[in-house]
Amino acid sequence: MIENILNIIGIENYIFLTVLLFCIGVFGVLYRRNAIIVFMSIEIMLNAVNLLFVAFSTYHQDAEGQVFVFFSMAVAAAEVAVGLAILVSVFRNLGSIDIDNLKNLKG
Amino acid sequence: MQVLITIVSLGVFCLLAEIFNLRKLLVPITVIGLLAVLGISLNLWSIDSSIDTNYLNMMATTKFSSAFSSLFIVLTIFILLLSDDFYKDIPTKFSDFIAIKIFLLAGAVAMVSFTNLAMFFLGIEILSISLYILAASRRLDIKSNEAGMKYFLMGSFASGIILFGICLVYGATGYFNLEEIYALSQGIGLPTWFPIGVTLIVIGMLFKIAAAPFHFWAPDVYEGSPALTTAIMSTLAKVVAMATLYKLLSGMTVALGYKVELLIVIISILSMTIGNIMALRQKNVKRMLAFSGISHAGFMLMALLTLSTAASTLLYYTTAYALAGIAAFAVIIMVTKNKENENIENFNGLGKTNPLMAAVLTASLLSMAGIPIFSGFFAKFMLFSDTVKAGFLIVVIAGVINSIISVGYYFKLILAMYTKESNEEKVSIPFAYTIVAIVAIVLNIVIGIYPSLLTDLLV
Amino acid sequence: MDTNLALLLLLSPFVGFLFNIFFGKKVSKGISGAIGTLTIVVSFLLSICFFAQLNQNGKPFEISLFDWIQVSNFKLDFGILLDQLSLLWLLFVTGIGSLIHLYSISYMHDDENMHKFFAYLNLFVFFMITLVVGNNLLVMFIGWEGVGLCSYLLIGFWYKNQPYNDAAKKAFIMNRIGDLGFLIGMFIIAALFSTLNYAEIKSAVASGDANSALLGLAALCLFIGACGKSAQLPLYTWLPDAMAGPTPVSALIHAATMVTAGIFMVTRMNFLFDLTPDVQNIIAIVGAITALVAASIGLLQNDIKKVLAYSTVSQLGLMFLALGLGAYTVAVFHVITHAFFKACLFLGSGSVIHGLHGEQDMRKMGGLRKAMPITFWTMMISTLAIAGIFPFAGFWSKDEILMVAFGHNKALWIVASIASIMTAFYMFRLMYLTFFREFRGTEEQKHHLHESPKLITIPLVILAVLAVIGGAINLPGSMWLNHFLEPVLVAKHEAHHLGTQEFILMGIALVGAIIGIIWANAKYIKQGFVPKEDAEIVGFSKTIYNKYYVDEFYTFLIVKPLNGLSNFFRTTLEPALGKVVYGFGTVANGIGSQGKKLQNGNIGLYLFVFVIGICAIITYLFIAQ
Amino acid sequence: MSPVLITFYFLAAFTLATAFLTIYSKNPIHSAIYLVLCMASIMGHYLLLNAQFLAIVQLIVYAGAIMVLMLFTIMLMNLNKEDEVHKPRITRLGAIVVFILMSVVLITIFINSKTIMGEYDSTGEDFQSIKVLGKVLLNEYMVPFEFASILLLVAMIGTVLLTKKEKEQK
Amino acid sequence: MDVTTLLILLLIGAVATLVSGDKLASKVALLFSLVAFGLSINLLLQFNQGTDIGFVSNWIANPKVALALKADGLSMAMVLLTTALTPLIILSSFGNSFNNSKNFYALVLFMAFAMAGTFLAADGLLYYIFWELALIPIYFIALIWGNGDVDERKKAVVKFFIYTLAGSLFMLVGFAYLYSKAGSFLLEDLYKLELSNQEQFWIFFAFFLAYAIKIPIIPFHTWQAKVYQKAPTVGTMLLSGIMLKMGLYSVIRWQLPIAPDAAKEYMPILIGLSIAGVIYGSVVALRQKDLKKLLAYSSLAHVGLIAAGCYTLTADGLNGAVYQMIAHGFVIVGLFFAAEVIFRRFETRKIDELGGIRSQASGFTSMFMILVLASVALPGTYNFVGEFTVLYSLSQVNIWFAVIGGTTIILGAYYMLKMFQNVMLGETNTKVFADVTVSEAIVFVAIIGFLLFLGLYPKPINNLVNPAIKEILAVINR
Repeated sequence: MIENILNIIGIENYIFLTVLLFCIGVFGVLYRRNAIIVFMSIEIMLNAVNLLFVAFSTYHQDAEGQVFVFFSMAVAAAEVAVGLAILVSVFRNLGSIDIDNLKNLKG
Repeated sequence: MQVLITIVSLGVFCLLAEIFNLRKLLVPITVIGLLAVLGISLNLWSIDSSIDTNYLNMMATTKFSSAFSSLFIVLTIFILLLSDDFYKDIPTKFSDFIAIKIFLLAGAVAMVSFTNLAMFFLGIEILSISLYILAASRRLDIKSNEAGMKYFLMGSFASGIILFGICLVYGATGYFNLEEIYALSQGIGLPTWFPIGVTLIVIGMLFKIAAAPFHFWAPDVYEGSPALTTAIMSTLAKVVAMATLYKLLSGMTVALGYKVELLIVIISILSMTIGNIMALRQKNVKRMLAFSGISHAGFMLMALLTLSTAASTLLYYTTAYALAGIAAFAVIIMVTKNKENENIENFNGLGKTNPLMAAVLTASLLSMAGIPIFSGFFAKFMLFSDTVKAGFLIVVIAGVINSIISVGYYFKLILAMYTKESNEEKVSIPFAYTIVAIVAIVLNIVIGIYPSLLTDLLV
Repeated sequence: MDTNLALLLLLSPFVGFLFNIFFGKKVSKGISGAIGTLTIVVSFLLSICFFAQLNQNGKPFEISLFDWIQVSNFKLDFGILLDQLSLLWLLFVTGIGSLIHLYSISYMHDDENMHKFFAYLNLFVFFMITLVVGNNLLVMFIGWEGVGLCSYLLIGFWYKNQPYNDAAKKAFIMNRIGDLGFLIGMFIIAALFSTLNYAEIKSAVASGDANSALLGLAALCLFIGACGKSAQLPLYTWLPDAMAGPTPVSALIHAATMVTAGIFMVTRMNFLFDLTPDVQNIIAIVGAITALVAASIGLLQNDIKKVLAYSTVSQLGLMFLALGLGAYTVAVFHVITHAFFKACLFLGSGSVIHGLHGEQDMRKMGGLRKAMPITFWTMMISTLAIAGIFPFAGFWSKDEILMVAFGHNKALWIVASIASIMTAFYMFRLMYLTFFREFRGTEEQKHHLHESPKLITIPLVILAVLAVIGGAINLPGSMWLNHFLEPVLVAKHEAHHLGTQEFILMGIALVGAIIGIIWANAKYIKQGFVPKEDAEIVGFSKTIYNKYYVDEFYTFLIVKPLNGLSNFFRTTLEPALGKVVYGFGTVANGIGSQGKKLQNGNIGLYLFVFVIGICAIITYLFIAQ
Repeated sequence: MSPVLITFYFLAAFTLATAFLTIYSKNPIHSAIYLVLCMASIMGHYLLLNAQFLAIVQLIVYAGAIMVLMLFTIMLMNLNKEDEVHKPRITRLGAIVVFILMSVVLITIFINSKTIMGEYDSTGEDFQSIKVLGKVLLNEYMVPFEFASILLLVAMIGTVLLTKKEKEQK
Repeated sequence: MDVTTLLILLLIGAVATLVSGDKLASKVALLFSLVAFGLSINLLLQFNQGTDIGFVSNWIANPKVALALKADGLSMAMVLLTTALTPLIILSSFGNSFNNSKNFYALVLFMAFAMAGTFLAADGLLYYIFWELALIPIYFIALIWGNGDVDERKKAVVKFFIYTLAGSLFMLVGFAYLYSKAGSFLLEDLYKLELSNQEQFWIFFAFFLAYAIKIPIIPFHTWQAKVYQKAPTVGTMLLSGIMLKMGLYSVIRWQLPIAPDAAKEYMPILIGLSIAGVIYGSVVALRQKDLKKLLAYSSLAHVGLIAAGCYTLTADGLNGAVYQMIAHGFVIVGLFFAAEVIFRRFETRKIDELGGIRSQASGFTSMFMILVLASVALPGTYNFVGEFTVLYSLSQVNIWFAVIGGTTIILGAYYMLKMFQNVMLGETNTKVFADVTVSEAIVFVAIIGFLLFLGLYPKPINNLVNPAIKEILAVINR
């Protein structure tokens, strides 16, 4: 019988890791103005959550968490595809992907 | 589930139709299809709250889900009817647009009938991604691009938050199934992760319904998106998100704590106030309606204060709001079709050049403002009444004050229509716009006169 | 039958009014005037009938026509009461009314709106009858306000002249001040006794359990009403201005009938006033002061009608003096005699004005005695009457008042006597300036001087005759009036025994009058004094000539502040209040404008707020306790 | 300290560092590469947790698909320069503050939340082999699985829609 | 037959007018309003015979709202006021021509429908709906067919709408609260409620806001003058003649019986405020330069007095208030019509620019004069009956209220006569003023005839109103 790995690492460690990673993602979203980096930051956030899903899956000894990660990845892929499509059309029109330049709509 | 399958197959049919060059017949066929779906949905009425085991605990047909699904279907039918003319100048992409809208509906239906958070998450993502696409769909228009970009960035950020929330809920309970979660939430000993998770999901949903302080995206996106997309966002998407939020909260918690209620009160008041006050100074009608939508989100949030009993009130409010919104947007799209922007000046003299459309727009604005006999009045009143009963007088007073403010900007538009001189010729209106506008507003008035049509459904 | 007759008596003038207002324009002026006059004559004849009937059986005639106003604690019907007091009034109102109507046919013949004149005049008589015959205070109030309305209409009859309209308006408004008093008085009475019917109030008062303070207040309020209608201090200023109306109007309304309504009311409510001695004192004092003040103003007026107007005010003051002293019959007596001679004087002055084509300034008259003998003689008789020369009517009535005053309070007597002397003076001043010495008007006027037509002189003669013999109704010996009025009065007024004191007082009064006359004679005949031009008047005379600046005082004290307040409200407060309301909108809009800056289109900011929001919510929910 | 724990800490440090560098690098290409490393380290975590299937999928989907797509886009737009203007200092400061704030808040609540310390259950059942996952995915989660295909379909249509040129009608 | 027939008829009338086309619209509207008037007379006869002409039916199950229409004497009186004035108002507009007249007259009839509904509703929410519904037509009537500068008009009308809506929304909250207590909106259920003092205060206050703005009581009146001035005369008549009475009626029907203790407690303040309105309105009217504005302020003064009567909580006060409502409804319509008649001929409402009309139009002058006199409550007109009763009730509360309130008869006379003098009298005007036309004369004569008849014989109204007031008083003093 395999010992639950969480007995060694501890679920809280995963949580802290996830939180930090998530926060780094958030930080990236706020910090950078290059849209593609912002996308990457969002990917980091999603990955962080995915990691936690797996950790929880182990914690509960339950497969559903991992299945969910699967969906989450699908979503991430779809988002990136659409996001990049939007990005490309923005780039075509604006010649830049600096999100701070997107200020036509305001007020 | 049948509903979902039928909708999805309808969407796939749209994609195929392109191949067979059925573009002309596309809208009629899909509309007929959706009417059929509506029939199915209504037919499923009798099946209540019995989880559809055939579908593996993923979806359940309840009165709640059927009612809201039917509403979404009706709204989509309206949107589709408007699409025919709206996308006239880009025929090659026509079927894609229709398909996306139908898939969007599928996502919406999933969101109100899920029993598993996976379905919820996928549903909301389908809805969101469809909207990102639609928002950015006018690819040469820089505003549309910007709107799409903004919506996408913030939307996926919110998705991340929701996902985190789901994860924490899972971590606390070990289930994605709503029933199980609900059962567990009644007991004690759940880790704090659970409320944190629920909170994060709720925050994500608050973003979707554009409640303050998560509302900033809405005006920009509404303004930049093509008008029809704005119509979808402000009616369908908002209603879906609100219904889902209600379902989530009522499905995952037994009772809200005092603190949470206070929080809802604050957010509700904040949304109403910000929405209305900001709307006062807007020149762009879409933007104005975006802020108006924010304030309506605030109103709808009141329903969460009477979580256990508010389903029918919420249904009524969302229906009233969405129908009025559709009617208004039908007119707005028609008026601003060949204009550069949607500024209020474009509506000058509409009362003379096109009294019927002006009347419809007026009626829908009055409904949103909550003037009786339009259903908006009953919607607000029921909310107020329930909320007063629950003892949250302060929200109601804030709501009343906000209703007053809201009249200020709704009437700006009405004034423009009736007191300003038009500077252009009378233009012929495509039949579809007239039909949609009139049917929507008539439905609005009908449920205003017979509120029992809706209010008794979910008791 | 009596009911129908009573209704006919009441409505006959009204029929005249309706005829003249609707058809007056279509028929000739003569017919219009004739109908107007006839309807009054009918009323007069009916009044005589009723009078005779009353004399026969001594029973007042009272009927209720229909229910009228109903409030919680009582119900009022529209009722008619024909008793001694009302019939007395009816007789002289309709009698003099008929004469004046007759007179007007000729006097107003040149006016294009003669039918309206008659219509208004008829309406006036109708309301006056209503005032008199009502069986409760509220019906009296209808008449009360109605005659005020007619007064308004008739003063402003020549509506193209705005000062005349101002005078009309002033009359109406000042009357309304009094009317408010009347109303309040009624309210108190109604609250106290749950009725406004005279008979019922009388019996309720007699039972004597009413709060005397409230009763006093009610009496005082009623008296304020009387002040307004009967032109007593401080509400008298409208009456001189009311002379803007055609002269027959001045004669009928502003001398003989309407202005005596206050006396009628007080007499009607004598049982009330008897219980409130304080109010009676006030009435007496007000009356005396009014008599003196008005008389003193009359001394220096140059407008022939103004002199008469002040004389009227002064005489009314004397009547109130009598009322205040509880001598109701005396007051009534003076009302009647005064009606005769004052109507005659006004009509005479009208005749003069008619003869001079509208000239009213006595400085431009003189020497008319020869040109207008009938007018002169009738006016002379009336002047003698008003001056209180034996044996004319005025002597008897005025003497009674002086005697009563003497009996109660010497000071009042002195004041009244001085007023009488002044009366004699200014009346003779009027006569001298108008009829004696040479004519001072233009040549053209002089050329056209003529005696007035018959229709004018006949009423003059009749009235003059009455002015001579009118005193007979209450000669100290017979005291017919006293006996006649006994049933309506509660406190019996003791008839004077003609003793030494009385004869001495009579003598003093007579001497006083003669002094006045001699004084006038000395000044205007002997010295040939003609009043100066307005600008040349200086000193105290100027103050008197300008009526003690009372009008200016009122303007300064009430009208100006009111207008100022109105302007302040209109131009400052209203917009300010409006701004407060708009203020909410402005503030909201202002916040909206500021908010627009926050919504600056920057995704970074939006996300920033988003994250802050999340942190805040989580902190609030899970960290903050 | 057990090797597992050491591995975990190492991996965690590596993950955080690469994530941070992803954001911090000025050159988008560098960012992308750091991100790939970050993904890889997360794959390491999955392996550590014995989630073999996910580890593979992670590698294929993220490192293989998503990152390639991104890199492709970066190249397409010729963004491999360090030409990005920094946000205003106040914004960056704000971002840092928010970062710290959020981390502190979240960590605080998770410290506060009573996690189950000590023994974790181990049923011993196989719950995460590909076989089991496949069963769960295609039995219980069949509907979401199919639904995910709709999601991808939508994304596909959308991408086409957004990038395809319209034929000029005028 | 019950009262629904009347409401339906008015509604059908509105629709029929809408479809009848611009040419026929006015006639169709007049026809329907006359039929409605006849019908209401018929209803009155039935009512007097003791037939129950009320109507109750369920409408909405949740919240429990009933289509309850109650017809007691008070309601009948107000409905009669509405149906009697509507034809007159429509007839009065025959001298004007409106663009899109079908819409215009349809709105007028619709408004009559809503107002009649307000007077009849015996269910709180139904009442509220009618109350709000009445607001919409007048908004458009004033906005679209009004006169004067568009921007200013817009400002005034929007302010009016928002302001009145603001007030009534608080009333709605009040109703929501009452509903949560009573579980029903039915009048009788609300009457049965035992509310604590504090609750009563809040309810009273919420209702007060709605009514004070509608009536209006100072300082909530700021919308009034401008709207009266800017609205077309028909709109002004509807507003001043009937719509203001909605507020006063509601005080009697809803506010006082539901929160009687609060009404009793704050009686001096309420009466004081109302009477302050009397003085204030009168004083402001003194120096008004615009004829319609002057009438607006006179209306402010008069309704102040009526409101004071209502708040005395005495039978006399309430009865008098109803009498005065009816009287004021007629007289103010007449006066505004007179202003309109002048405007039709001289194209101005500036008092300074008028004058000298009397010599040209004696018929008009007489009628105007009578209306002015009625407005200053000359005995013999119905206004006197009302004013007398109200002032009497005030004197029962406190004699000083009667004295101060009574100054209206002085100030009223002052500004009305001044206005009359400046408008009608003086040297003959250089411009030609044709005397009234037949349709104009009909309106005037009807109004005057009504006022004079009731002034001398007010019994029919007394008999109609008094029992209803008695019932309401019984509820107030429960």
